[in-house]
Order: sequence, then C-alpha cells, then structure tokens
Amino acid sequence: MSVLDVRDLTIQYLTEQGDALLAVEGVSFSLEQGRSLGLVGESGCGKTTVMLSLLRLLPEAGRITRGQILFNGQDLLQISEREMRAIRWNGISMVFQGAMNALNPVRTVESQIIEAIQHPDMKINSQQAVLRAGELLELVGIPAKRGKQYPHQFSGGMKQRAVIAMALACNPSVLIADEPTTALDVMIQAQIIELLETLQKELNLALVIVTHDLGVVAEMCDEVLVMYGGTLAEYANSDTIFNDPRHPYTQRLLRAFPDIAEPGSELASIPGSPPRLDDLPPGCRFQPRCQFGEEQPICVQQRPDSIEIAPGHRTACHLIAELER
Amino acid sequence: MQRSDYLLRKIGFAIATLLVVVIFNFFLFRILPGDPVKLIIHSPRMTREAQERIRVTFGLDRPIWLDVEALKTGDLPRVFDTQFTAYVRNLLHGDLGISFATRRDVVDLLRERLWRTVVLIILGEVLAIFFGIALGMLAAWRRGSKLDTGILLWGLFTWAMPTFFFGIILILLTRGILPVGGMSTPGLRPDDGWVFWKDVGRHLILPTLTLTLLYMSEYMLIMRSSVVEVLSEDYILTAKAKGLSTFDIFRRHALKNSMLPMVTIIALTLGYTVGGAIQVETVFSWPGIGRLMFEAVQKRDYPVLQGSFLLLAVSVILANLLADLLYTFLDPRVKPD
Amino acid sequence: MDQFKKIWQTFISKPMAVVGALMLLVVLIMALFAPWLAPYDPQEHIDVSISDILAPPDAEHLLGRDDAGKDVLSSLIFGARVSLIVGFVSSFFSMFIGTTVGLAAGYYGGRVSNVLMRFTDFLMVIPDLPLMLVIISVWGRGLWKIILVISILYWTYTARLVRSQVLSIKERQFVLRARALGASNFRIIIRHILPQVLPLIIAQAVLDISSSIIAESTLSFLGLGDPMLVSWGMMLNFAFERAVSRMAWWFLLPPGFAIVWVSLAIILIGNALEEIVNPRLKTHHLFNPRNMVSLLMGKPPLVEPEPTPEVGT
Amino acid sequence: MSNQAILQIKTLYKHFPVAHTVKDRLARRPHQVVHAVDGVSFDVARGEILALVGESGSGKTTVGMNILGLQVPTRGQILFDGHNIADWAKGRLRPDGSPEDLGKLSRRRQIMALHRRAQMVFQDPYESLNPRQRIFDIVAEPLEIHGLVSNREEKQARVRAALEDSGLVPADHFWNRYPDELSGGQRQRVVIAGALVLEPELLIADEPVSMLDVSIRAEILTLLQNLRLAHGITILYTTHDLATAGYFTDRMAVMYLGRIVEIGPTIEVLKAPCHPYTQALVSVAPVPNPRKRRKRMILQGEVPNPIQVPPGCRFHPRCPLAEERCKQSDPPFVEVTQNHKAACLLL
Repeated sequence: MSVLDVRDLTIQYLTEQGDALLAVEGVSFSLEQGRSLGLVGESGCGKTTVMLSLLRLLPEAGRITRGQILFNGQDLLQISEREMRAIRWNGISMVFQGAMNALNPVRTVESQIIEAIQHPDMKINSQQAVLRAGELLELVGIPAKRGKQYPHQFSGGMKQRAVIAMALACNPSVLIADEPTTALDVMIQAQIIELLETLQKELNLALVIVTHDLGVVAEMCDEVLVMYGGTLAEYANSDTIFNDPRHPYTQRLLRAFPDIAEPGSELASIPGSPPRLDDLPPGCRFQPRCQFGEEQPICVQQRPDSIEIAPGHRTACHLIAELER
Repeated sequence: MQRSDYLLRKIGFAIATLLVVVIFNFFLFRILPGDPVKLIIHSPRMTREAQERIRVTFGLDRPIWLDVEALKTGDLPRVFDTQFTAYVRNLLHGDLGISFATRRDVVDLLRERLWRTVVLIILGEVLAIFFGIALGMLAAWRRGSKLDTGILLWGLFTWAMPTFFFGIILILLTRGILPVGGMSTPGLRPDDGWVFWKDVGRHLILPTLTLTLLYMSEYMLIMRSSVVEVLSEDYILTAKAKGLSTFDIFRRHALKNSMLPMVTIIALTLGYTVGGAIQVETVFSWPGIGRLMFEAVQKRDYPVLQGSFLLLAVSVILANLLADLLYTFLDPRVKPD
Repeated sequence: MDQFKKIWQTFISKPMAVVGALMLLVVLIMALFAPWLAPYDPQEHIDVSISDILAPPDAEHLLGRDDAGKDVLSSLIFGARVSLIVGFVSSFFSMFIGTTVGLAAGYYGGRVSNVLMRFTDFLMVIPDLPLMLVIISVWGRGLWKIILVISILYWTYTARLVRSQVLSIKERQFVLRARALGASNFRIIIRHILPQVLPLIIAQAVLDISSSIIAESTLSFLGLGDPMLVSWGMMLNFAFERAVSRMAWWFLLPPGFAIVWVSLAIILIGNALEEIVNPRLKTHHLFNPRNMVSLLMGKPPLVEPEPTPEVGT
Repeated sequence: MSNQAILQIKTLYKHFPVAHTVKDRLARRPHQVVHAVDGVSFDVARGEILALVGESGSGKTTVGMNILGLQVPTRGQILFDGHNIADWAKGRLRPDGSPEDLGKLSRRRQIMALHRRAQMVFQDPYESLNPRQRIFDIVAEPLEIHGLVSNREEKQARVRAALEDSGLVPADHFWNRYPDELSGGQRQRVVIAGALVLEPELLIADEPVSMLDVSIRAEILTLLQNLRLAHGITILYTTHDLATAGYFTDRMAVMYLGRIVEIGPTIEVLKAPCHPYTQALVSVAPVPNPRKRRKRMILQGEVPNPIQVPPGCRFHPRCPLAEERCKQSDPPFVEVTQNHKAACLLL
C-alpha cells in the first residue's frame, strides 16, 4: 500500500477582493515507502502549494476545496487539528525552501532540533534528546558539538544539513523537501543531493522533492510529476519522463534545459510565459504556449482530464492520441 | 559583530554623549542672548553675599573658555583658569550651585527628589512594558479581530493625547475618590510607618496610571507589528510543521524574537518617558525632579534648571547604555569573543 | 504623477483616512476663517465683573468664559492657528533636515555617515522635553523659537528612516545599473533614490505634524508658550492653574480635546499613508487552522469547479 | 572573428578591507583583506563570448565590476581597447596617444566614455529596473545621461530600435508600461535593451538567466548570441552554471577563490577538463536524463574564506589528488593544447 496517496487535490486562494483563485486543480499521485517522487514545475505552477497542503500548512488565504490526502490510508483532511499535530514531523516532515529562514536566528541549532525530538508522541527525556540531536547532526555530517552554535555561525550548506537533520528528528516515513538545492553553490548542491540519496536508502524514506530543476529530478527521483499552471501535466517514472515524454509541455521543457553532456547543442525555449492565477485560460492551461493546440477548439474550450496512457503513466492532453500517431 | 567591540563602541558613544551634554549645559547658560548668569547677579532679590558667591563659583571674572592672554604671556597655569574649568571643577566636586528661589544647594534638592521620580518612572514603565507586550502579542495573534481593532484604536487615540491632558482628565474623573495631588496627605510623616506608605501608594495611583496607560500603547503597537512580522517568518512555519502548539510557538519562538526590537524601542523612548514624568509630576504635584523643573521654569531658577537637566540627561544616557548591554546578551548575533 | 494618483485612490478608499481628512478640514477652516467665525476678539480689552470670571456656558458664550472673563470659544478658534502653524512649519523643517541628513549619510556612507549618525544618535538620546524647557527658558519665549526648537529636535527619526531606506535602495540592482550607465550621483539620488523614499518621508512628515502640535501644547502648558498668542496649550495652562479647583470643565476640556482632535486627525491620515506606502501584508502562520479545511467539511466550495468533459482516447 | 583583443586583463587584484574592530586597533593587528580577485589575467577577443564560471565567492562578479570601473582595482591592469580602466577608475590621468585619446578627458568623462562602449546586464530582472519608471524612460535614460539625442523623434526611434532588437515587438506595446506589468523574461529583455541603446562594444552579462524559469532561459541566451551575430558585440558571461555556458559561449574560464584555474575553448573544457576543480564541477552538474547518471566527484567541505587563502595551490585542501608539493608551490599555467591552459602541478 502507498504511504502517501493524494487524490484529486484542488486548492483555492481567496484574494483580498474576495475572489477565489484556483491555484491547484485535480492533482493526484501516490508514493510508496522507500521511493522518491519529483514534483517539478516552473515558478507559480502550484508545486509549493501542493506540498504545504500535505501537512495542512497553507497560508491564511488558502482553501482545500476538493480531494483526499491519504497517509497510510487515513485522510488527513478529515482529522482534527490536534490529530494533525501528531502527524506533523512524526509521520510526514518537511525541509522548507531557504534553509536560512527555517531556523530561528536567536536560538541554538541544537535546541531547535531538540524541540522537534520532544514531540508529544516521542516520550523522550531531555538527556536522551540532547544525545539524539547530536546523533542526527553527525548523521548529516555536522560535528555534534557545533549544535551549540547559532544559525548565523553556519554556512548555507551547513544550515541546509541542519534543517535536514531536524526533519529526521522523529523518524518520519515521508520526507518532503522543497527546493533543497536552490540558492546553494554547485558543489554544495551535489553534497546535499548525495546526502539525501544516502539518507533515503538508509532510512527507507518516502521522499518528495519539490523543485524547478529538472537536473536534480533526473539525478535522484524514481517517479516524476510535472505540473503546469496548477494542474498535472504528466506523471510517470523518471525514465519515461526523460526519454519518452508525451505531454507537449514536458517535451518542450526538456528541450529548453541545457545538457552539460552535450555542450553546444541547440536549445529551444517555450515562447510566452506561464499563466497567471487570476488569468487562467478556460481550456487547457498550456494551450496558449502549445505548438499543437493553436487551432484546436477542444484545447481552447475544454480542460483536459489526466488519463492513463500506459500503466503508471498519466498525462493530461486532448491531443495525446493524435500526437502518438 | 564581536560583543566586546560592540560594547566598546557603545561605551565610547555614551562617554562622548556625556561630555557633549556637560559642555552644552555650560555654554547654553552663558552664550545664549541675555546671559542668564549676569542677569541673576543683578537680580535685586539676591543678597550681596549670594552675588559674591555666585561670582566666585562661576568664576565670572575669568574668560569663558581659554585664557588667551595667559597663553601669550606663557603663564601656563592660568591658561585653564577659566569659567569652563571652574564649572568642570565644581561639577566634579558635586557642586551644582545654589537655587535662587530656595537658596539651597541644588545637589541637595536633586538628591531629595530623585528617588521620587525614579519610583514613578520605574513603576509606570514596568507596568507599561508588561501590559504593552501582553496586549501587543494578543493583538498580533488575533489579527483582524475586534480585540485587535480595539487595541489599535486605543493606541491611535493615546498617541494623539498629550500626557498632561490625560492627567487632567483623570483628575476630573476621580475627584473625591483618589488623591489628585502631592505625595502624601499633609500631616503624615514617614515615622508613621505603614499608614504613611499606604497613603503614598494611594497618591501614586493616578500618576502611575497616566504613565502606564499612555506609554503602554506605544509598546503595544510596536510589539504587535513586531510579532506580526515574526509570525510571517519561515521558522514559525517550520515550528508549526514540527507539530508545536500555538502556545509553544509563541513561548519558544515569537516572544524572544519580537523582544529584540522592543529593547531598542524602550531604550529610545526613555527620554520621552522622562518628558512624560515631568508633565505627570506637574499635573499631580508629585514632588520629584519634573515638578522641580516646572517650578524652576516658573521662577527662572537657572541653577536648578541646569542641574535637573544634567541629571536627567545623564540618567537617560546611562539607562540607554544599560539597554545596549542587555541587547548584546539577548541577541546571539552579537557574538561573545 | 501616476504614483501619487494611485496613493490618493487607495487613500480615499480607507474610511479611517477619510475621517481623519474631514476632521483636519474642520480645523483648517477654523484657523483660516477665525476672525469671521469667532464671536469675540480674544485680543480685545474688556471690562469684567467678578461674576464674569469663569462663568459657565450660556447663550452668549457657548463655551463659557475664562479666568479673565473672555469668551472661551473665541480663544479656541484662534488657538487653531497657533497649533497648525507650529505643526506644519516645524514638521516641514524637520522633514527637510531629516531628509538631507538621511540621504547624505545613507548614500555617501563612510565618515560622512559616521559623523551625521552619531550626531543624530546624540539628539535621540537626550531627553527632548527637558532640553526644550531649558532652551526656551534661557532663550526666551516666542512662536518662532518654539518652532525652531521643535524642528531641530524632531528631525532625527526622519533621518534614521531615510538613511535605512537609502542604505537598502542603494544596494538594489537598478541603482547599480544606473551607475553602470554612467549616471552621476546627483542623478541617482534625484531620479532613483528619492522617488522611492519620498512617499515614506511624506507619511512620516504628516505624523510629525501631530508630534509637533503636542510638543507645542506641552511647552505652552508648562508656561513657555508665546505670551503674545493664545494657544490651546496656554489656555490649558491658565485653566489648570485656576479652573480645576472650581471644576470649570468648559474652560479645561475644550482646548484639550481640540489638541486631541487635530492630532488624531493627522495621525489617522499619516497612519493610512504609511500603511499605503509601506505595506507589511505578510502571511501570518498562526491563524485559526480550521479555516483551511472548513470548506471541505460540509460547506460548498466558493467556486464550483467546471464540469469535466469526457475525452475519448 | 578577429583576433584583436578588445579587453585585456593583466594580473588583476581586488582586495576588500575587513572591518577593523576597536580591539584590533588597540592590539595594533594588521588590517586583513578579502582576496576577492587575486591575480587574474585573460584576454577577450573582439566579437567573442567568454564564460567566466565559478561558485559564489570565486570573484567572477568582482571582475565584471572592475571592468566597468564600478570598483577600483587594487593592482593590475584592465585594458579596454588599449586604455587602462584601472587608471581611470583611480582618477589618475595619463594622456597618451592621439588627440581623441580617452586619456585626455577628465575622469568623469573617461568613465562616461567607457560606459558608452561597455555595458552590463544584471542577474535579477525583478530588481534591476526602477519600479517607478516606465519602460520608455528606462531605455531612454542612458541616451539622456550621455546626451546622445537632441530631439524627441530621434529618442523614440532609438528606443524603438533597442526594444525591438531585444525582442520586444512591437515596441509601443511595451514602452508605456511599468516593470511590474512585465514577466521576468520580458524584463530581462528591457535590461538588455537599456544596454543596447548605447550600441556598446562590450557587454558584461552577470548571471543573466539564473533567476529566470527554465522555459525562458534559452530565449535570453539565444538573444545574447544573436546580438553577437547582428552587432558583433563582445560578451563576458559570468555564471555558476556550466550547462548554460556550454550552450552558447566560445571560451570558458573557471575561477576558484579569486584565481582562474582553467581557461580554454568551451567544448574542450567541458569534454576534457584538466584541472581537478573543473573535473569535479563538470561531474556534479546535473544531467537531465536518468540514463546518463554519472559517478559524481564530490569535493568535501566548502570554499575556504577568502581572507586566509591557503598557501601553495589554493585548491589543495579540497583536492582529491593533492600531493605534498601542492601545499608548497603555487602552480603556474600549463598549456594543455593550443589555447587551453590550466594551473595544476599534476599536469
């Protein structure tokens, strides 16, 4: 059974004027223990919104209006806030984007890890907690004694490691990492990717990587969910996404991504820009930028449903059958 | 920044400020048109001995700043025998002159009254800080609620309210219920023990209430915006994701982080609080430094005015330094060595 | 300017701001048309009998008479002039000094900034009311002296605000870009930095008007007002000395509430301006968490999702 | 491509002083410096696109700032078309050569003359445009600063040409708008138009696509490439991203801790890197295909702080191949093939 099973998730944002913007619509995916999923898309495609909704941490204006989030079969949208608190960090934990801001600047790193360890469900005394915090820091490659320091005494890469250590405090079964490598230097990025890979194998984590960087996804994910304009564009295993993409957006996105293994090769960007939430096209959200959908009335008028074109390969495109031909 | 370096800078600044205040205090009473000291000497209310004593104390026969004549003749010891050095010498000996109005030593007057002002300010300030922080946090937590709006409105209203007028309103409202003037009921003396102190306490209520209610609102507004700011930080979201309860998030994260700007603000507004104390003491005839200054202004009692100003300025500068020291221990980003 | 048009539109959409503006308008009219509005001339010499002193309100004197037997309402109307002049003029001066110091310290940095900012800190540390008391009582009383003393003490906050803004704006890439294009310092300050800070400076200057008005009234209350003019603070000074014991509320309360009225008006305006030009609408992570899923639990979603059409494969 | 160098950097040093504390002053400790750029030399030929690659703190942006005279070099020479910018930036006048020589002008004029011919494109398109200016004013500002146009029509024509050259067609559709009405890619085009309007010979593009979405990166890079084709503009492209550099640059210089460690034709450097640092960088660059996953050569630790630079080869503390001699001697450049040099003792 999947540890995490998200079905038909739909999220709105209420604007100050009282309008409801459809930020995420009909996104579904599932993840098994020990596997990793990449949630990719450009800025504003709703990937962070999806991630925050998994722990019910949406900002004030966010509303989950439809769908289910099943964690070990239990729907997280139907439980009370108190029950939810028990699942946070214990069952599902997160590494937030921008590690520098995820640590409180006026408290020691260790105390912030301990705070997570002393989760009500963990029943651990303070001495054990200190030891455990030290272990966690060593696990991510930070000497335990540096836990007594404050975040500003850590470099960017070390903060990211500390945040990962903090996320592992309660032995979660699912770890969600939002842009874990963005804003880090190339070499530090590689260190963090390596670290996450090792941890995932050793701890048998179900890992969700939320990122805009296709390279990171190709490096470390088993499955990939490509999002566009708040909807699912394509969902398949990593090899299929990178070598046999079906959705026009995935195809063009891959062609726009430079490959260091083939320097000098042609790059083709996608003209136009992603749709704004307050100005969504009525039909397929990619239609205004799609080279196939220009004159297809169905693309302009109707939103495509995601359909399974092969076992485990879903995509949302009206023209998928024709494109195959 | 290193803690010792930060402290050295702050101490250096405090010393420089003190020096400037001392020099300013000297010149203000000499350079400005009308030369008050000379005016005083010709005051018909002064006895000849008092005039003579002032002349000697201020060294009025000497040049103001440097004795240029002595410098030219090479009479070095006399170069610094000026009004300014006389002033500094007197200051170092704790001599601030004598009051024109009461003919008492200004230092004695100040010593007698200082603690009364200190009690008033500390009491008012501590209560204002406590309630300001508590209400500010409450407003931030329940942003947009009726409570929040109420707190905001009260803040705006008291911001527009001159301290002395608020005191007057309280007097009009509580006439006959609470004592509205002085420090104790005439006739009672400290020897009466408990009864006397209880009476002083009753006299303290209105002045303290005025200071608290007015100064609380500023702390409240600042704390509110500071907490709102902190609550939008990512580490709060992280704390929430860790499964911490709202109470724990406030206690462990929001409070300390929003206290940092508060310490700075409290230090910066100390001078303002002293100004408030002058008004409150005037309105409620509380016999402290503020009331003393008010009376000195009325009677043009310059030595008292000069002495009180010096004392208040020095106290505020020192209190500020204290707040800076506190800050270095609260904020880990100012590193210990 | 589009920018100011936008600010104005947001401004008039805020009820508090409109209330403040209307309140200020009343005072402005009072001050401008004082000689026509006031029933009596407060400067006029009059003969009074004992019964006229602190006489309670009646049909002839709507707010009664003061301790000299004069009409309180007329003094109140003329007093608006003093408050507004002191408020606007000192706040203009302090805005000017503060902006200049802040721009210079922020943009040029280094030694210039050090000297200017230490001086600013110095003025901020010295308790201002005692300093004003000392200066005015030595220098002598007078409207312009009060205005000057207030302006040279009240620019410090503006200077700090401007400096901190300039420090961050100066690091922004569009300033670097202007430098890379070859723009002179003057051009960068006038074209690229000042327009960013100006709205904030104006909001701060508006708030300063109210601080200046309160400062003037406090000085007058403490007996250091201009002896040639009737200001609200001075009225309170007389009233406090003589009217409290007789509970002559008609002499005590109107000038006090007039001060509160005008400074509240200005604070409402300034506060709204500040909110507009310096929005701090960030997400707040500790709200009532039930909101997030409440719609799911039985209540209909706000927007009905479009029916999903069938698509043949 | 002509072989004449438009830009020659000769042993450029840029050191920033570290803040001196009161205690340091009392203890008479010497002033410490950040070695941001520490002896960099390279040439850029007219019409060439050179990539300056490095992690943050490698000094690549500082090099760009020094070339434009926005910072004053500590030591060394920057020759732009034969004129030493380092001297101008210091405000020292050195008249030499023909009467039109830039050296005859005052310092301000010299810097202006430089900025007419060399321009910069910045990293963050959301930050590099003044939010209170309209697009037209943004693009026209350089013309005003340099007094290049006399009337409105001429100004409009030049702004239009610059905007359309940058791919914002039709120009009048954009020029009355404010920056916040445009997308990131469009803003970056406006920044480029603002530089192009002066018809510069050299363009320094400082990480111009790192803040943009993947789908629009390529169009900005293609635009830069086309500028070279259409106007013969020389481009210095600084980046931390080897993959984008591989896409459109001719040569590549890899920087580490204020020094260039390897320089050569882009394709050669990426296909056959010589310096261990370049090898590591190439090996960790993510490849967008799970079938091509490679063995990553991960360097441990982080770039040391540029205040205390390691002795000998500055890369040795992190170099997986380091030997004893690497700790002692500073490696010279070794020519691997023609035009391809690397600074490593093990070569």
